[in-house]
Amino acid sequence: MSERLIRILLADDHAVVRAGFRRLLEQRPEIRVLAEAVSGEDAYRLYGVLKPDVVVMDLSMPGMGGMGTIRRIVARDPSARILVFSIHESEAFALQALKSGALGYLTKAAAPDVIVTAVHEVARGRPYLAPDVAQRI
Amino acid sequence: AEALEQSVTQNRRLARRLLQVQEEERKSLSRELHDELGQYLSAIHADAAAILNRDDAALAPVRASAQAIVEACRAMMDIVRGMLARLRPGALDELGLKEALRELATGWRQRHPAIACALEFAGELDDLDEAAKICIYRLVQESLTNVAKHARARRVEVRLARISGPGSSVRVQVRDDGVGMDPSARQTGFGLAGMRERVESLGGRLVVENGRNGGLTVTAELPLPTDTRVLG
Amino acid sequence: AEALEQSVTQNRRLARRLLQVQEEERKSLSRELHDELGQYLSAIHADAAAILNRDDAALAPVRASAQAIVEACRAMMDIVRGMLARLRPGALDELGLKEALRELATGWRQRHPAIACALEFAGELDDLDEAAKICIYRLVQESLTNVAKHARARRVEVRLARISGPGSSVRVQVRDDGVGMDPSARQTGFGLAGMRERVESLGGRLVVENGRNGGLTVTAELPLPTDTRVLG
Ligand SMILES: Nc1ncnc2c1ncn2[C@@H]1O[C@H](COP(=O)(O)OP(=O)(O)OP(=O)(O)O)[C@@H](O)[C@H]1O
Ligand SMILES: Nc1ncnc2c1ncn2[C@@H]1O[C@H](COP(=O)(O)OP(=O)(O)OP(=O)(O)O)[C@@H](O)[C@H]1O
Ligand SMILES: [K+]
Ligand SMILES: [Mg+2]
Ligand SMILES: [Mg+2]
Ligand SMILES: [Mg+2]
Repeated sequence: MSERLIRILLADDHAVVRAGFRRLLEQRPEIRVLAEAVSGEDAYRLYGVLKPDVVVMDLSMPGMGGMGTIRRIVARDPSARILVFSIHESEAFALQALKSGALGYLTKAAAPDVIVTAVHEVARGRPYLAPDVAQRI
Repeated sequence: AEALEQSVTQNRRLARRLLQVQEEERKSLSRELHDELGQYLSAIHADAAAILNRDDAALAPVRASAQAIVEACRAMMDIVRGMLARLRPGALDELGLKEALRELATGWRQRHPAIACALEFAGELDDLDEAAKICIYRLVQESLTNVAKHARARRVEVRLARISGPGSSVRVQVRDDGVGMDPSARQTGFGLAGMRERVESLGGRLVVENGRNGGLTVTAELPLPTDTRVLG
Repeated sequence: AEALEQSVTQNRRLARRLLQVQEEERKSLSRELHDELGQYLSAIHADAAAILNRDDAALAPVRASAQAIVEACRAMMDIVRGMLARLRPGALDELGLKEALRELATGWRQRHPAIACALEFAGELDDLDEAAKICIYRLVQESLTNVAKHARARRVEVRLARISGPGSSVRVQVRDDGVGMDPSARQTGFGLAGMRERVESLGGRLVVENGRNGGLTVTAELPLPTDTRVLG
C-alpha cells in the first residue's frame, strides 16, 4: 500500500495494553504511534499539542473517563477522528460512544483482528463498528 | 418484649450489613475482573495478534502457538464477561442507571418474549448516588424475576420518577397485570424481604400491594441526600 | 408480640439466607477463577514460553511480544491467586479443614508475631460436610481477627475436637488471654452476630464468655449429619 502516514495517539490507562497495541500497530509501515496517553486528561492535552490523525482510545479510564474525553476533544475539534476500543460488547456502549462523537468502536476481543482496518477507515473519516457489535445494532 | 425488639433490631442490622458487604464484595471483584484481568487479556490478545500478523515465512513454526493464545484469550474474555454480568451491571457505573435498566429490560424481554415490558423515566435521574442506584437496580431486577416466576402476567410496567417537594426523592414502581399475590400464602422467599431491607436501610419506604384490577404493584420511595447536587 | 416474634424469625431467615448466598457466590466464583481462568492461563503461558524458547534468530522480531505475554500471564496468575485467597480458603476443598486452618493460623502469626497462636485437633475431623467446614473456618477466621483487634492478648488457642456421644458433633473453641469483652459495651460489630447465625443455622450452639482468668472464649458446638459417613 502506498498510503500516507497515519499518525496515532494511543490512550489507555493500562501500560501493558498500550505496549501490546503499540507493537501490533507499528508492524504496519504506514502507521506510527506518536504518543501514548495514560488518562483522558492526558489524551485531551496531547491531542491539542500533536493533532494526530486518529486517536485510538480505551473507554474505561479514570478521571473524566472515555466518554467525557471524547466529548471534550470533539468539542474542541469537531473534525477529530476517534476510534474507541472497549471491553464492553453491549450496543449501549457503542451507541453512547458514537453519540459522544467517536467515529469508530471496537471491542477489545475483536480489536487485534480488525484494528488496522478500523484505523484506516477512521483515518479517512469513515465510521467503523466492530463486526460483533455491528451485528447487534 | 424489649429483648425481642432488641433482637429484631440486631437481626435487621445484620441483614443490612450483609447486603452491604455483598455489594461491596461484588463491586471490588468486578473492578479486579474488569480493570485488571480484562486489561491484561486485551494486552495478551494484541501481542498474539502482532505475532500472527507478521507476514514472514520464518515465523511459520510459532503460528500455531500464537493462534492457540488468541483462542485461549477469547475464551477467557467470555468467562470474565459472564462473571462480570452476574456480579454487577457494568452499565451502572459507566452509562448510568437508566441505561443499566434498559439493558436489564432488554435481556429480560428476550428471555420472556410473551410478556410486554415497558420502561418509563420521568425527571432528573442521573444524579443519584451509588447506594440509591444499586438499590433501585436490584429492586427492579428482583421484581422482574418475580413477575416471570409468579405473576402469569401479560404486561409489566417499570416506572422511575424524580419527585420534587420538601426534600428530593425518587419513586420506583413495578406493576404487573398478573394474578397478584396470595395474601394467605406463607412467605418462603427472600426476594421481597431483601428488597425491603435495602430500601429501608436507605431511609426509604416499600409498599407491595395487589392492584384493584389484579396484578401486583411494588413501589419504593427513596429519599435522596440533599447535598448530592453539586453546582456547576 | 407475635408480630415481633414473626419479625425476628423473618429477619433471621433473611440473614441466614444472605450468608448462604454469599458463600455460594464465593464458591462459584472461585471455581471459575481456579478451574477455568487458571487452566487457560497455564496454557497461554506454555505457548508463549514455547515461542520464547525457540533458539532461532528469525524469531527475534516476535520475542518482545512473547515476552510481554509471559509477563502478563504471570501478573494475571498473581491477581487470580489473590482473588482466590480473599474469596475462599483454597485448602478447604483440596486439603481439608485442618490444613486450611493451619494455613489461616500461619498467615495470622505472620501478621501478629507478638501473639502466640496454638492450634489443636482431636479426633476424626476429615468427614465434615461442606457447610460445617466453611462455618468452622469462618468462625476461627473472625475470632482470630477479633483477638488481634480487641483482646490485647499474648496468647490464643484454637481447639477443634470431635465429640462422640448420642449423635456426633464437633466443638470449636477459640480462647485468648486478653482483656475479655466489656459486657456493658453496646454491640456495634457484626462478626459475632454473623458467627451466631452461621452456627445456629446448622443447628449448633454458640457461647461467648469471659474466662475466669480473663480473656474471651468463643465456643461453638455443631451437630454432624449422621448419614454423612459412607461405609467403604
Ligand atoms: N409479581 C408477582 N405476582 C404474583 N405473586 C408474586 C409476585 N411477586 C412475588 N409474589 C409472591 O410473593 C412471594 C414472595 O416473593 P419473593 O421474591 O420474596 O420470594 P420468591 O420469589 O418466592 O423466592 P426468591 O425471591 O427468594 O427466589 C412469592 O413466592 C410469590 O408467591
Ligand atoms: N477476643 C476479644 N477480646 C475482647 N473483646 C472482644 C473480643 N472479640 C470481640 N470483642 C468485643 O466484642 C465486640 C463485638 O465483636 P464483633 O466481632 O461482633 O464486632 P467487631 O469486631 O467490633 O466488628 P466487625 O467484626 O463487624 O468488624 C467487639 O467490638 C469487641 O468490643
Ligand atoms: K475498557
Ligand atoms: Mg482502561
Ligand atoms: Mg423472588
Ligand atoms: Mg469482629
